[in-house]
Amino acid sequence: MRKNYTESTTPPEGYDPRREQMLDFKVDEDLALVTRSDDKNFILTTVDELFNWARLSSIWPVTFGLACCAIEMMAASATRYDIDRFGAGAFRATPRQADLMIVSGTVTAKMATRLRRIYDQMPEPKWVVAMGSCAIGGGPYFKYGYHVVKGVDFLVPVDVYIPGCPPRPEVLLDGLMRLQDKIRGRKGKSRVPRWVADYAKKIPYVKR
Amino acid sequence: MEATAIHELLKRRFGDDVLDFVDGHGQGARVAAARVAEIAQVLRDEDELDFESLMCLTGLDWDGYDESGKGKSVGILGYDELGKPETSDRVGEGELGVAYALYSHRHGHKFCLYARVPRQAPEVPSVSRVWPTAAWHEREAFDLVGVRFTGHPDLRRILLDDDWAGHPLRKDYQMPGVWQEVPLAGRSYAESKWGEDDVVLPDPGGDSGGGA
Amino acid sequence: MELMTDLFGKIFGDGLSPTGLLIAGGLTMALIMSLVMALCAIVFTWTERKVAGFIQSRYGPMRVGRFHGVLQPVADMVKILGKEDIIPAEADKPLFMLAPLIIFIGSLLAWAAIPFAPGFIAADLDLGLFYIFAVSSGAVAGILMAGWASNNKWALYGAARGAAQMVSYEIPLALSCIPVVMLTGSLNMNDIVINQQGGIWNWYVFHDPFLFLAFMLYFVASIAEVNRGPFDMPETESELVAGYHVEYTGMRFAFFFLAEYANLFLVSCIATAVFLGGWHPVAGPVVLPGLVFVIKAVLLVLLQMWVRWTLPRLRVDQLMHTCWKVMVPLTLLCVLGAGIWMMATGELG
Amino acid sequence: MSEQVSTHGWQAQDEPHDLHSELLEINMGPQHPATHGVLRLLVHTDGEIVHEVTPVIGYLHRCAEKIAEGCDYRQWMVYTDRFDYLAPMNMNFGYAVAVENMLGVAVPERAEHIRVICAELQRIASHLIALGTFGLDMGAWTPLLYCFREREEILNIFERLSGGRMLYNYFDIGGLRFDAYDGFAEDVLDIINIMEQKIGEYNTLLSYNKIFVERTADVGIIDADDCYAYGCTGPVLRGAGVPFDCRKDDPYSIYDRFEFEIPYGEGEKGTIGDCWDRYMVRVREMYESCRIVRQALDAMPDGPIMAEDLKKLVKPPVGSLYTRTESSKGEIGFHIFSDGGARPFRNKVRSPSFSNLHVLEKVGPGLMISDLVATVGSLDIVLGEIDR
Repeated sequence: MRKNYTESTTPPEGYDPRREQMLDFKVDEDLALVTRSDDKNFILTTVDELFNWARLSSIWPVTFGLACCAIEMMAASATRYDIDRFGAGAFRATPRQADLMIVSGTVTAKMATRLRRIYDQMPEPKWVVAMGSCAIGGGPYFKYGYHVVKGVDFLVPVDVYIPGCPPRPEVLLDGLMRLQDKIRGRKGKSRVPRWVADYAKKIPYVKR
Repeated sequence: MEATAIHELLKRRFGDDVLDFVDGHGQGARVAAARVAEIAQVLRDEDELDFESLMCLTGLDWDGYDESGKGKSVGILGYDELGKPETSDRVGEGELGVAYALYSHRHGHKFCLYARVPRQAPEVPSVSRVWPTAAWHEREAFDLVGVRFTGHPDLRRILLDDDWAGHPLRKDYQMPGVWQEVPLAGRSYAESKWGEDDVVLPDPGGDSGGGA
Repeated sequence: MELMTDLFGKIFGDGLSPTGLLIAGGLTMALIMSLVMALCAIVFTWTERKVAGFIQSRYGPMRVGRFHGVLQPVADMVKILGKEDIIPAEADKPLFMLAPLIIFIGSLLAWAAIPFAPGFIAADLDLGLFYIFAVSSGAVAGILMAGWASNNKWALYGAARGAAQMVSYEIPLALSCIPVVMLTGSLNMNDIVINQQGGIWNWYVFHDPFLFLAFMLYFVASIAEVNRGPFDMPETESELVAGYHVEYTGMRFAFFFLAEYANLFLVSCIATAVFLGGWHPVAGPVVLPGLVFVIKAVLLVLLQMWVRWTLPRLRVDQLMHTCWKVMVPLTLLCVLGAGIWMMATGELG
Repeated sequence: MSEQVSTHGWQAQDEPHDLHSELLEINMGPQHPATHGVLRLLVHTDGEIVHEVTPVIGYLHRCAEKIAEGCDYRQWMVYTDRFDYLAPMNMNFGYAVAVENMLGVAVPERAEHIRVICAELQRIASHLIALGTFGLDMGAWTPLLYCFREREEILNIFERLSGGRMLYNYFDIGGLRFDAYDGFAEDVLDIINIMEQKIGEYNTLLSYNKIFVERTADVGIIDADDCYAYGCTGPVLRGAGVPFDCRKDDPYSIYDRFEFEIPYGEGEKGTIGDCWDRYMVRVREMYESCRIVRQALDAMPDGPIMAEDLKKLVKPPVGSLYTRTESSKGEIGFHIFSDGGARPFRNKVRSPSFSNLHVLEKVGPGLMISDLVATVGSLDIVLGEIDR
């Protein structure tokens, strides 16, 4: 077992040492791109663009924690990750004042109707982020989960899926930025840098 | 007090209603289900026993249990790869059971009670008047296994909704496909609505648990 | 307002009748005041998040508008403008729609009597201080209406708590200003400020120990009056979800939001004018009076934010206990003490 | 309260007969900031006073016990993580010990020490969240974020250790999945040193804050008899003045080798068993955990981390065993029924929060709404393990 561990963490050939830098927000070129495109929105060409800019800059999530992922959602809003930097830190306890529902955890049959109601109570325009494997498709509770809804998109329309069990706060922030892209009206491509995709392919499949 | 001594003591008090001694891991006594509440009362109130704490109450379904110890017990039904409920014609048989794990803070000894009831009339006297904590544990056992506790102050389902059909921890339980218009069946990857555009790939720098 | 009428008089000469001058001046002043109010609300929402971030060792808004998220409140406001406006089906519609306006107008009216600079006051009323307290207490009606009309139990709880709290805290709030009125012999805000000229030791807060205590009491009561932590009973997020405005969306919620921050600034402005020497600087001649006034008020606002993000919240009975059994007797003591002090030092009459 | 309508003749004539007051029925949750997840409290109130409170649970019932019957013993470890997602290491520990007890496997020394270190660090991390969210229930935002700040440092270690940031699946039956990395001991020591300072900071900011003490002292008193009757364990039981801790009174793993105190409520600010006592027990436990970690680090030997003679597919002998360990919330017990096969016949999880929440029915009536929130916060429940 120890052997597997060393195998899977030793960087494969072609590992890019820039990775460490890329994880630092200050030098992250992708993030710089996003901020620079915000500058462009200063020159307001249309009212639409103004509203889109306002919406993507001030996404207030509803305080809606379901399960494990809720802790990571809290962590994302807490000191180290600070989702407030993107203007999305004003967690509203009442759905009436929120724009975004982060479905952070397993949706059960008993909770489904309540979730739907909270969604209905939110005013338009509203967005839904499915955070974590459970909210995407039942996750580890797929096979015998008699009480688990296999994906929150059975219940409400989902804008961004964030995989992970639970997803790291960084990934939640990334998901938020993809949502911003979507609001901005961009073709929301999953903008994972090429070197990351290459690196991911080289991770050896460990069979137990 | 040793578990065997406790068994002896109970045997003296209740005669044939206390069955054999269970040795090995969870030391305790098999008892007749009908007298569980009285036995519990004695276990709590007797000064040399003084089990003031019910650690755990388990309801379980002995359907298809492999008595020989080869691990050939009956399998359970789930959802298949496409998320559709598996079905089977097998009808559940065998008994239901309740197990009580007790602990005495004063004496520091442990004891277990095991009771079995027939599947057709799974009735066990409630011990929630002896240990109030049993109220919720019994509701859970009723909810998931379907053991009915007589004399329970408020025997409702606790984890599942009141109008749920069936008791999920029975071995012959078939997974529901839908409940009150809430879809519970899954779907295959091909059916899913996940557009390529919307899926956010995680950063492989941090592999948190499982995930995609 | 005199400033404005004078200004218009100079511009138009004899072209406008005195009534016309009065109307033009009044309207301009009202416009300026509304702008100040909206602006301070916008600035303080940003400040609040940055202060909270600073206290909690994080950044707060950083991305919207390049430098430290300065455009964050603008984005918030524009977004709220574009939100769907929901009126719950079971709600009492007229009251539901009226409530935010009452709260908003209540705090807007009070601004009329705040002296920002010599002559720069919308309405130089002889009963200025009295007027401010009278008008701003109208917010209670708004909160009650909002809570009742929402037809929501949490909102009702928030409203009941808010009404009890605000009505109660009006008393120490007003009483703590009485010593100042006794000293000045006037309720006119301008007079009160002018009486404090000549350096920091002439400010009423340092006049005598009783006035210092009165200022402290005023500060505490003012936090309670604007429903902010640790006295945020009407909206207690962890108990009542969002309190009286739990059902409000979009622009109607924004009115509550704006009114909260406008009130925050308002009570700080009153404290500045009444206790902290208004536009008079710490020492030396009066320069940039408006700026000095605003700086003092903003410092008080920051202090309130500091308190909010540091302290836990009181329970509702403890809140009332604090008011009726601690603060009201203490303010009465201040009135008595200040009177005795005046007699002893010969300031009386 | 309808019976309060007066029966005096003159009054009965003056007042309309239908004038009466009712209890207000409010639903706290499932989406409510104070319920720590998807708990629903059905509260009947008379004004601010709570007359009756009924916890309604099951909104996070994830069928883990059913899943246990469908997968083998090792596979189920993943689901134990997700019971108490604030203290997954403790959950792993409990399950691993339970199965090892059934198998009769001896775990290597090094693995035991790393396990204890992880469990105690996790206890600190979990208590940090308990402190922070309790503060949040009281209206103090800032302590929560401070607690999260320190928690992240602990999670850093776990991440390097196991690869997971929050849910680790790190313990395995018979040992650990991975060995500790180089420099593990130094990292842990750093954290311990930081933590011992920071706890003082929390005490200044929150524990001895006048308002906080006013809000929590003499509120929501749960005495020892209630705890026994309702099966409360962990900080709730210890807060009631009973120094009971499975680590000491029913030792498992190698806890009997370490010196540590069991903090218990002494009614320092109010009555024994009030919210403040329960809170303070957690604060003091963090110190004790630091002590244990120091001792475990000193004694940590080299060697293997997995039991040698263990097959990949473990098959405990026929029988049943209830094993309990001390998680951060209290006594986590696994009652495992084995038929000698590779899959458990029945795994029952006795979760501490389940019983701790039950006592709310007893202590709830008579409290004010704010006190109810405080009491729920001081119980430190996690819905993942209540509903499983």
